[in-house]
Amino acid sequence: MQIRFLNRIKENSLFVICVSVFYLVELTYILTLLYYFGYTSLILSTILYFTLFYFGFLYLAFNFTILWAAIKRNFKLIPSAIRRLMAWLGTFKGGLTLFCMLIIAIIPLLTQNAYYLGSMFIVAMIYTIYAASWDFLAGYTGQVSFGQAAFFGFAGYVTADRILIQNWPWLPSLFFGALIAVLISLIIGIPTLRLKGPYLALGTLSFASILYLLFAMPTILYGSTGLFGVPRLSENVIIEYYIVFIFVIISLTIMKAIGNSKLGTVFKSIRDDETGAEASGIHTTRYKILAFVISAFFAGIAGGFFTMRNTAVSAQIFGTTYSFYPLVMVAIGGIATISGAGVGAFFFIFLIEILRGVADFQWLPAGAADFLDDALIFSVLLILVIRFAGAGVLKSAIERLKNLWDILLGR
Amino acid sequence: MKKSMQRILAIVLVAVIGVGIGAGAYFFLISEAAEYKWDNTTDDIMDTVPGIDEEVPQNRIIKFGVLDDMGYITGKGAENGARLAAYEINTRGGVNIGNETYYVGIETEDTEEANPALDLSRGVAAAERMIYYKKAQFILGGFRTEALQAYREIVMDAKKIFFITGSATAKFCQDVYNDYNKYKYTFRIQPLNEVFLAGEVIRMLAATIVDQKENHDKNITKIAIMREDLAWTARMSGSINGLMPFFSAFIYGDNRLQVVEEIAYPQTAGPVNFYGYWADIKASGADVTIPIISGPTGLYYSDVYGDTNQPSLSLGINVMGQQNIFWEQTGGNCEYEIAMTSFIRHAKTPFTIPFWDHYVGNFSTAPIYTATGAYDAVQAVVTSIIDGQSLATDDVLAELEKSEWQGIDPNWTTPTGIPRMPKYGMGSPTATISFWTDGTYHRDVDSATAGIQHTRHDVVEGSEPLGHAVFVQWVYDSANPTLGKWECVPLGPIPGISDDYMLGTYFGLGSWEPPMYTDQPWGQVITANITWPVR
Amino acid sequence: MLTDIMQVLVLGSVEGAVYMLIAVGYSLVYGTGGIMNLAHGAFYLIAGYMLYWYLGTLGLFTSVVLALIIVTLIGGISYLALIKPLEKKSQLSVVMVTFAIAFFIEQIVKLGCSILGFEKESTLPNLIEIKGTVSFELFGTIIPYDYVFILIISFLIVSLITLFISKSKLGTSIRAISQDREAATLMGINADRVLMFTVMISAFLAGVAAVIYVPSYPIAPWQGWVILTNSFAVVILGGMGSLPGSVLGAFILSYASHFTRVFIDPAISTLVPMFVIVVMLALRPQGILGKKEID
Amino acid sequence: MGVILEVKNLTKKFGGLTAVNDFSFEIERGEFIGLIGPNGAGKTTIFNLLTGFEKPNAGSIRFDGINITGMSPYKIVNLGIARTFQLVRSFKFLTILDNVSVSCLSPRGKKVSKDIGTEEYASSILTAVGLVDKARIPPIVLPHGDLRKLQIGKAVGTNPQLLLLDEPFSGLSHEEQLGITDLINKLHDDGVTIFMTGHVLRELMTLVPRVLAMHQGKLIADGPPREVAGHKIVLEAYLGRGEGFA
Repeated sequence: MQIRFLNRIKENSLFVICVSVFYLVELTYILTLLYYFGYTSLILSTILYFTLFYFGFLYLAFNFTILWAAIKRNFKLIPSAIRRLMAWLGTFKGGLTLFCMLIIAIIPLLTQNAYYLGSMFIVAMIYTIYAASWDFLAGYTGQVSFGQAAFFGFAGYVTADRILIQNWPWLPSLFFGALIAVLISLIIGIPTLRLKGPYLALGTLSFASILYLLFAMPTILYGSTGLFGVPRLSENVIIEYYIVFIFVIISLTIMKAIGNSKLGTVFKSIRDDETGAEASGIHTTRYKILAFVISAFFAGIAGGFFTMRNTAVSAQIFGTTYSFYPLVMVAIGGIATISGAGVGAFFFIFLIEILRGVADFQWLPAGAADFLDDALIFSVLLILVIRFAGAGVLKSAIERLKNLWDILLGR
Repeated sequence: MKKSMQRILAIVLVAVIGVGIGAGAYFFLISEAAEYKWDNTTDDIMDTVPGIDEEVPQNRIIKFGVLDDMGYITGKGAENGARLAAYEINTRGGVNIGNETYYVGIETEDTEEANPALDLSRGVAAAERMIYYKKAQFILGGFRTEALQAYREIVMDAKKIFFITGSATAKFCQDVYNDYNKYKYTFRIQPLNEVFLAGEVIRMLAATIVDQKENHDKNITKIAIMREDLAWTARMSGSINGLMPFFSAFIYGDNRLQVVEEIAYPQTAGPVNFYGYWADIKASGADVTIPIISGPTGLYYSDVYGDTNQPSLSLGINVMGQQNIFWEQTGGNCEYEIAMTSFIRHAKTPFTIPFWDHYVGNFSTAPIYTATGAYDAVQAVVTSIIDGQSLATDDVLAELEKSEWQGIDPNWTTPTGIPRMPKYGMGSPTATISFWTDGTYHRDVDSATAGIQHTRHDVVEGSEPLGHAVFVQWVYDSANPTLGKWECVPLGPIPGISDDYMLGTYFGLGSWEPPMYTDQPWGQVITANITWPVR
Repeated sequence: MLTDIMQVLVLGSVEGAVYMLIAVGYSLVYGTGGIMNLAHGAFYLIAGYMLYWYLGTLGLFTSVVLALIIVTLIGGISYLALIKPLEKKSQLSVVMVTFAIAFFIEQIVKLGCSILGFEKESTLPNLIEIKGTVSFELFGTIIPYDYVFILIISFLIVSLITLFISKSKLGTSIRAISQDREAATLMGINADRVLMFTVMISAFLAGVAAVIYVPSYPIAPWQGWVILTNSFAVVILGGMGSLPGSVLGAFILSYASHFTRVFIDPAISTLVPMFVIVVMLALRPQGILGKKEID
Repeated sequence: MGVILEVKNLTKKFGGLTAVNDFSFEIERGEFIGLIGPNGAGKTTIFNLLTGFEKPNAGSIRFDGINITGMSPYKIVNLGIARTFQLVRSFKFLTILDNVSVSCLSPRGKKVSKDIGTEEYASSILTAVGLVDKARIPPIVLPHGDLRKLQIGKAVGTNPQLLLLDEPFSGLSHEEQLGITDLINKLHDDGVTIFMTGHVLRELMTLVPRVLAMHQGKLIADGPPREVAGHKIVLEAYLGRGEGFA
C-alpha cells in the first residue's frame, strides 16, 4: 500500500510540487493564526488542518490518475464538444436554454436596483450552483447527502479567512475555499460513502452538526460569531452580477457535461443499481468519492460566493437550514436535471421575496398578514409541488412549451 | 383547418405571454410605478407617517427604516418605539428645515434574525430592500450579532446612518475607531456593550455584598457562576474571578469571598442538563449565583432554578428575564431572580415616565430595550437634522458627533445638570446616548482589548444615573398571583467604596469624573430591598 | 463522587428514556416501510403545543388525550395523503415531502401561537407536585418527581409496544412487512394499511414523549429539529429499524453526554454524542444491533 | 490449458445455517461446466462467494493463480470473472447501450475499449447479443428474454475469462431459451470459460459436458451429465423435493 502510494507520487511530480507549495503556504497561515487568535486556536487549528490535509492529499493522490486521465481525455474532446454544443443550441431545448440565459444576461440593462440584482438575482444564482451541486450528487449518483452545508460553510469560512486575514484577492480565495471543501468532502466521504441510503444521509448530517458545534465554540475557529466585513466581489452590483452569472453558466455546464459523459454514465449506473455496477467491475466507492468531490467543489464555490455576498459568515452556516435548502430547490425544479436546480432556486428566492412585500399591503384586513406568513405559504406550496409534480416543475413545463412550439411551427 | 386554428391560437397565446412578461418587467422593474411609495392614509400610529392623515409628498418624508425580526419581541419593540417617536414629532408639527415642513415616516423590514436556524441572506435582503427599494434615509434596529454583522455592512456600504438598538457586542463600535471611514455611520444606542455589562454586574454584586454585611449582618462568601460558553462570558467571568480577592480583602479583611463553582455550558445544552448544573451549585453551598446568559437557555436556567428550590440568590444577566412576560413563561419559577435590564418605569430622566405611559397607552405592552433605543434613535437623528438644518447623511453625522465633544448628550442636559427642554419636544427616556469619541473619558473594562482606547459612537457606562443599568427582581405579587411583578433594585454608589477606586484600581485606568446626579432618587442605594429566597 | 455518578445515572436515564420513546417510533417506521420520516420531530412538536394550548382551559387529562389523538391522526393523514402516493415514485420524494410536512407543522405552530395569543417559547407547570415541592434530593442529586414519572411511563409504553408488535395480529403483519414486503403483500397483508398504522403508532409515541417531557422541558417551535437530529443520532448508533437497538442507542448516547458533562467538561457535552456516531459509522456502520444491508 | 479456478474447502455459514459446506472443485481453462442442485442448495451462495459479494467463513479460492478469497467484487471482476444474477438487474434509467457501456468503462473493459472506443465496443457487444436495434431505449420496456441477454452483454463487457451465469434460463419461454443457448455457445467458442447454474437438469444436460451437483451446501457429484443424473444421491435430492429428472 505504502509503496504503491509512493509510486503514484513519483509518477506525478507535478503533484509533489503542489503539495510542497501547499504546505509552505499552510505554514505561513498557521503563523498568522497564532498572531491573530492565540495558542488554543493555534493548537486545535493545527491539528485540524494537518489531519485534514494529510488525509486529503493521501486520497487525492490515489484518485489523481483518474482525474488526470479524465482531464486529458476531455481536452481531446473539446473540438467535437463544441460541434455538439452548436448542434444542441439549434434544438428546442438548447434554444430555450440560450433564450433563458439571454434573458438573465440582459436583466441588468433593465434595472440597476441593487436590491433586485443583489438580493434576488445574485442570491438565486448562487443558490443555483449550490442546489445543482446537490442535484449532481443525489440526482446523478444517487447519494443523498443531508450535510451539504458542511462544504458550503467550510468553503465560506475559508474564503472569508483568505480574503480578510491573508488579504488574498477574491478569485484565488474562492478556489482555495472550494479546494478545502473538496478536502472536507474526502474526510466526510471516505467513512460515510461506504454507507447506503439513510445512513449516508444521516452520517453526512452528523458531520455537518459536528462542524456546526466546533465552529460555534467561543475560542477556536474564529469564535461563535465568525468573520465579518468580507468585501463583496465588486462595489458595483452589475459587475458582481455578471461575475456570478459567468460562474453559474460554467458550473452548470461542467456538471451537465460530466453528467452526459461516460463518467456520468458510471455515476448513474451506481445510482440505479450499486451492486450491479460493482458486478460490472466498477470501483463504486472510488466513483462515489469522485462524485462527492465534484459536488463539494461546486458547493464550495457557491459557499464562497455566498459569504462574499453576505459579507459575513457565522457558525449558523453549517446549520440544517442550509443543508435542506438544496433539497427543497431541487424538489421544486426536478431531480437529476441540474438546470432544474436553477428553476427551483429562482422560484424559492423570488417567492420568498415577493411574499415579503405582502406585509406592506395596507388594504389587507387586520390580522390577515399573520396568515400570509411567507414561510407558511412556502411550506404549503412545497407540499403541493412535491405531491402533484413529483418530478419537479421543469420537465413538465418544458414538455408543454415544446408542444406549444411544435404547434407554433405547424408541426 | 384544425391545425391552423391551433397554430393561430398558439401564436396568440405566445404573444399574450410575451407582452405580459414584457409589461410585467416594465411595470415592476423600470417604470415609475416600480418606485416604492411611502403611502399614507390615516393618522393612525401604525401608519407609514404616524399622526398625519393628509398625503405627504415623498420628498417631505424623513424616511426611517427599522430592520429587525418583526415576528419577535425585539422587532415589535423597535418598530413601536420608532413609531411613538415619529408620532410625537409629527403631531407637534413635524420638522422645519428651511421653510419646509417635513414629517417622519417609519417602514419596517423583517430580517428573520430571531430564527435559531439563521439565514444570513435574509437579513442582507431586508437591508437591501429597505435601502434600495424603499429608499430609507436612516436605519435602526438589529439585535443578533451574527445577523447584524452581515447586514450592517450593507448599510455602511450604502452610507446610511445606522443606530443599533439591540446588540451588546462591543466590536461594532470598536470598528468605528479601527476603520473610521467605513464604519463612521454606526451608532449604538441600546444596550450597554458587553464590556460595560460586566462592570455593572460586578458593581451590583459588590453593592449587594457590602449592603448585606453592613445592614443585615449577612455574610456572603460563596459565589457561583453559570454562563453560556461564549467568548464574552469568558471574559466577564475572568473579571469577576479577578476581582474576588480584592473585594474579599476590602469587605471582610481576608480571602473568604470566593468563586466556588463555575459552569460554562454549550448553547445547545438541553434542559435536563440544568438539573445537573443546579445540583452542583446547590452542593457547593453558594450564596449568590451569577448567570451570564443571553440566549434561550435562560428559560431553562430559571425554570430549573425554581424547580430545585435553590437557596442562592440569582443575580446577573439573563436576557430572557428582561421581558415582562417572563413570570408567565417560567410559571413563576423565576421568583427572587435579579436580572439586569436597561430600562423600567422609573424617573431615570424627566422623560422616562411620560414615555413609558405614552408607550403603554398606545401599544398596551411595556416597552423593552429595543423600543427605548428606537425611540431615542429617532429623536437623536431628528434633533441633529434640526440643529444642522439638513437631511444629508454627512451633515446629520457631523451634528451627531458634535454632541460628543460637549461631554454629555446635548439634547437635554447642560453642564449645570438642569434638563434642557428642546423646542420640538424631544426627550430621551433612557438618556444613555452619549457618543464619545475621545479616549480620555473612556474606560475599557475588557482586559483582552484594553489596548483599544477609543470606542466611538457607543453608549457609555458610568455617568450617574444615566449610564447605569437597572436591576430588577422578580417577586410574587399577591394582588396578581399569575403574573408576578418586577421590583426595582436600582444601583447606586457603594458606601465607602467609590466607583473610581473599585474599577479604576483593578483595571489601572486612572480616575474619572464623579457622578453628576447624586441628588436624584436614582443615586440612592436600594439594594436593601432585595428579597432573599426563602427555602 | 457518588453524587456525580448518580447525576449521570439519573439524568442520563431520563433523557435516554425520552429519546427511547422518540427513536423507537422513528425506527419502527423506517424498519417497516423504509420511510425516512423527517416529520417525526414535528409530531413531537405538535403534540407538545396541543398540550400547551389546551392545558389552561381543558385540564390535564383531557388535553393529554386530545393531544395524543390529534397527533396520531396527523400521523395517519400525512401517511395517507402525502407519503403513500409518493412512496411508489421514489424514496427521495418521500424524504422531501416529510421535510415539507415538518416545515409546515412548525409554521402552523407559530401561527397557532400568534392567533391564540400564546407565547411561542414557554414552560409548562410540572405534572407532579408533592407537599408544595416538585423535586426531591437523592445523594445530592436533585430529581423532579416528573422524571420518575417519565421513566415509568416511557418504559411502560415501550414494553407495551414491544408486546403489541410481538403478540397482536397487526404486530405480526408489521413484522412480516418489515422482513419482506412483497412476500407479505402476496400473503394477503394490506401493506398500505399496516404502514399507516405504523406511522400512527410512531406519531403516538412521539406524542407520548411530548406530553410527558414538555412539562419539564420548555417548549419552542424550533425544537422539532433538535428532537429529529437527536433521534437520528440514536438510530444511527442503535441500528436503523432495530427497536432494541434504538433503546440501547438512546441510553448510550445520553449517558455519554452526561458522563462528559459531569466528568470532563460541560462545554463539550453536546459534541461527544456526535463523535460517538462518527466513530460508530466508521467502525460498524449498521449500528450496534442493526442488520447489515447487503443490497 | 491449465486450471483457471481452484476452490478448496469453501464454507459459508449464515447464523446457524451452513449454506456452503466444505466445497472443493476445479475448473479448467476453456471448460463449459454446470452447477445443479435443488432450490436452496447453495448455488447462488457459491457464486456470491466466488465473485466477492459474500466473504467465506473458511476455505480458499484461487483464480488464475491469484488468491481472490475475500476480495472486493469489482477487483474480482477486473481480474476476469464476470457474473450475471438470477433476478435480472439493470440500470433502469440508462439506455441499453449505456447499460453495457458501464462494463466497458471498468478497468478491464477499458483495455479493450480504449482502442476502439467505448461506444463502438458496447455496440459490438449488443450486436453479439442481438440487441443492437434497441440500443437507445431504456431497459424497462424490454421483454424478459432480452433482459437476460442484456445481463450477459453487461457481463461480457468486462471482457471476462470466466463467466458465471446464475440461472440464465429461469422464467424464459422455449424460444428465448434457445436464443440464450446460442449466445452462450458462441461465447464459449470465443474462448470464455463458462460456469452456469440451473435447478432443472434437462436444460443443462444438452449444453454442458461436465456437471457439479450440490445438495444442502455439499458437493455430491462431479462428472458428465449422464453420469451425474444417474447418481443415487442426486436422484434422492431431487425426488425428495418432488422435482423429477424428467
